[in-house]
Amino acid sequence: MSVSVQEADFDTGAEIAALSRNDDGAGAVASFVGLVRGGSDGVGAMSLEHYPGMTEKALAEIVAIACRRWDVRRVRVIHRIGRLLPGEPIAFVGVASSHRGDAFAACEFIMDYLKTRAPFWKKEETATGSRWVDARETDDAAASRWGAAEGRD
Amino acid sequence: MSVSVQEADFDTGAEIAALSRNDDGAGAVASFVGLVRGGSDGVGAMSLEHYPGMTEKALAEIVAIACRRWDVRRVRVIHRIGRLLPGEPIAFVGVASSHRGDAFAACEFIMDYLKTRAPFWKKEETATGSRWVDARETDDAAASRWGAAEGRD
Amino acid sequence: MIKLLYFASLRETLGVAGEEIDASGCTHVQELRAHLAARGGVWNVFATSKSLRAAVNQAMAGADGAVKDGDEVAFFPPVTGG
Amino acid sequence: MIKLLYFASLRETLGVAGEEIDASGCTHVQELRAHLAARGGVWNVFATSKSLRAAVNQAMAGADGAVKDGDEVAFFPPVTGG
Repeated sequence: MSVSVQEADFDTGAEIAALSRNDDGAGAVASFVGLVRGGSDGVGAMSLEHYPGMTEKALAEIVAIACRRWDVRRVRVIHRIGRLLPGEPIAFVGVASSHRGDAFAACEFIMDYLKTRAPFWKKEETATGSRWVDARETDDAAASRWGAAEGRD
Repeated sequence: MSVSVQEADFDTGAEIAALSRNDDGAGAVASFVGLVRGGSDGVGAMSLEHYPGMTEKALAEIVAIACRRWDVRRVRVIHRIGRLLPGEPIAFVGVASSHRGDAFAACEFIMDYLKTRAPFWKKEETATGSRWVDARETDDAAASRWGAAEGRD
Repeated sequence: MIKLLYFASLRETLGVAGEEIDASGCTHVQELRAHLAARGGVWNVFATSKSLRAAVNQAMAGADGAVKDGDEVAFFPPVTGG
Repeated sequence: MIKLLYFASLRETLGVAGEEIDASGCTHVQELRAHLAARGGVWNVFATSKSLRAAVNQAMAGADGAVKDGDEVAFFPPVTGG
């Protein structure tokens, strides 16, 4: 159950391998990589601000909720901060479980909750200046479909 | 939309990286690795038999269904055959999409369908001999929750 | 002629991986199963097994799946990959 | 004293990242918001913004979240990580 907030890139293959290493009861590893999208609207780079101190606590709490709800063996969450270019990875969530249903559900749950509860904010650089990214209503919808959260929403 | 059936191991990190390479519209990559579980019941190794010719067709058809149902940009499926030891990877499914909801759904759908429709059969070696693995009813349930399939079930 | 293939535990039960047979009277999977079951002995599995699956020309087929001369028909237990 | 922190677009709107204030009359997040809005000018955002979020001692808190002397209270727009 390991959480990292870092500027550095991460090694997706190594992170996934570590989730089942020396644990031959781990039959399923589900993972997710979120990347900076670029392109049509001229986004040249993305800067990620966060709330040091709270960020790590929020991520650990989200992981703890997932571990109570599903049968998971290991969880790894990495979220990058600082300036990132289109195509670069922003976030990684990996979950090892005995069975794939739990691995998939816990992994998607953690991403959905991270999107609405972990204190990160994205600012996009465009040709005409920079702008803060607006929160998407679809993210609230994605998080709420997991049902009532433990604790305050 | 690439499918491989092979004896060789695969490089999970390289496969995931390839799903979003040179495509900065790919903001989400969901993936799954299935591994040989060992342990308590004394399984020493697993042998995977398949139906050459049909296997590749069945996997390609499952991927095609996923591509019709969800907005996905790239899909990669690898399934190993032959003799595998506990802890070794058996299967990989990776899906790149613009948004994470589609990536997660398509990835889990492909795994659920693969489990009930792709012609692979596992045989376990134990201390007392070898035995064919029985199909699990939970796999039928997992596949059926995606609703009526196109074509024959 | 119809090309028949048997996989996994079924192949071991029958002791044969495949064969070509003249089964011109069989137009559906269920008739082919009855034809094979009529051999008796280990072939009774085609009459008694509820879980046996079939594929015609490498596509999953039900008991009512059409079969014709020149087809490749495979029988096997439920799949267990992934 | 209460330690206040402002993040992202809110920080830029206010032109300040944080401060320490004596707000002994404020026992809940909503009173703290009213206290800050009363400064006027850019601080009106605390009265007008419906989307502003708060955290008390680094845990998400609603308008009725309790606040006491020595707490760290952060205000910020909806999060957009991941």
